[in-house]
Amino acid sequence: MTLTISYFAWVRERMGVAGEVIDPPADVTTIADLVGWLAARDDRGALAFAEPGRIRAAVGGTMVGPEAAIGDEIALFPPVTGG
Amino acid sequence: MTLTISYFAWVRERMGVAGEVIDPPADVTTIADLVGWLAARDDRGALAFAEPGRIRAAVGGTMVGPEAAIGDEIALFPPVTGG
Amino acid sequence: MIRVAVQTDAINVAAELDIHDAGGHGASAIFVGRVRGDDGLAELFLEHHPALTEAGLAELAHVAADRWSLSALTLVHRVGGMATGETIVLVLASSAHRAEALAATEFLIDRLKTDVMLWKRETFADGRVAWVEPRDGDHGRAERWD
Amino acid sequence: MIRVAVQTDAINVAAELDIHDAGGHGASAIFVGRVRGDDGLAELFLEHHPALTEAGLAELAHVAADRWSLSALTLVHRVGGMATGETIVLVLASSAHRAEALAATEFLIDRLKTDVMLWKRETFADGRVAWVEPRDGDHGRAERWD
Repeated sequence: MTLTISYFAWVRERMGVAGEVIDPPADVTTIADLVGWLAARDDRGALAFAEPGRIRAAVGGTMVGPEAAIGDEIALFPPVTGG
Repeated sequence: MTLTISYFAWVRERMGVAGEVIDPPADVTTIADLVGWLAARDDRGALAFAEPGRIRAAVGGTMVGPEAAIGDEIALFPPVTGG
Repeated sequence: MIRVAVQTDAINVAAELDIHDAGGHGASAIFVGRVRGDDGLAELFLEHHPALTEAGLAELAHVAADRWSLSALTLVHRVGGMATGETIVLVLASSAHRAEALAATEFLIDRLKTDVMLWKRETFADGRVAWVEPRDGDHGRAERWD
Repeated sequence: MIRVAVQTDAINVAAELDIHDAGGHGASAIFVGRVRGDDGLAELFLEHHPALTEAGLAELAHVAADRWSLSALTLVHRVGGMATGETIVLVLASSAHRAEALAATEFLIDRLKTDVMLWKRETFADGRVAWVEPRDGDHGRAERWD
């Protein structure tokens, strides 16, 4: 499955890119799987996703939890701090 | 004891004056006594103070309850409705 | 900085905001109360006490400043006659923290309605004139702060 | 009338008030959040999502409009770089009744901090740069509305 991922704030900085198109293995089915896979993939992933509990996600524009299924358009980011 | 009384809102309208200087009998010692005495004094007092429970008072600039002692400067008025 | 005013002139909310805002506070909560014209009201008249109304507002302002950590507080109440849509009251509270600014504003607008010598008289388009009666809910809201 | 904006331009509170105020609402509650400079902050940068930030604000606005009886609602959030003292966020809620306007404003400012895709990055006078961490209290305040 080909995914378009975008990164924000310090996740973006640590990944070194604002987004990428990836094709993870078939056993990556949830956000938690994806975060784990990215953390194991390379050094920048290890840095960005060292603490999976601090990562938030949106799939197709909707905020979801770590057990949510992945989708075509995913955003990964730290807890929000607006207002 | 000579008192300066001022009236506000519908109490003022029913009394027909914004204030007066009065000299009530010696047994008028509290706000409740004063309101009762004014209600018995004449027709306009009977109209203004027909419902003593709806009358509020200030003595010397401080809001007080009906059992408070009278003082030189008294204001009598309906419940407030600002804001 | 506490500013309290009782005035017959129209309240200029933007100008009051400018004066209040000089310090660049972290959070400002503002309340604007206006004359509602939804039941045929033609004019609202606010009667006040020449001295005690402003003193009552100033006392409330100081109670709020003691209770919450505020960097600025503005309390302006209009008196006299006013048309529908005009501003009756403006409360402006600023703080480094939003919860303090919001709570102080709510406290002030609630207590204004029960603790300050002000009386509203309504004149309707059909000529009827009536003094406004306090609403039951107002005392309940005001007592939450005791 | 609901108005939601995400903008890099400075927020003009007085102008927003004018737009919002056209109807002459009974009660308006307003919240203004500004950049605080009290610990050596030189610049605040707000990162946002090009589509989802505004969508998140619009969703919050509609939740508030469903929950309270509002005659108008304005929600403006600044993004990009801003200096101390500048306005980050403006919430304006109007209603015939003060309790509705105040509650909606408080709800919106609380939920803005936890539900909308916005990230604050601070640059200090000494050159240090840090992403802001959410404060524990923010989630508690946001959850009061669940």
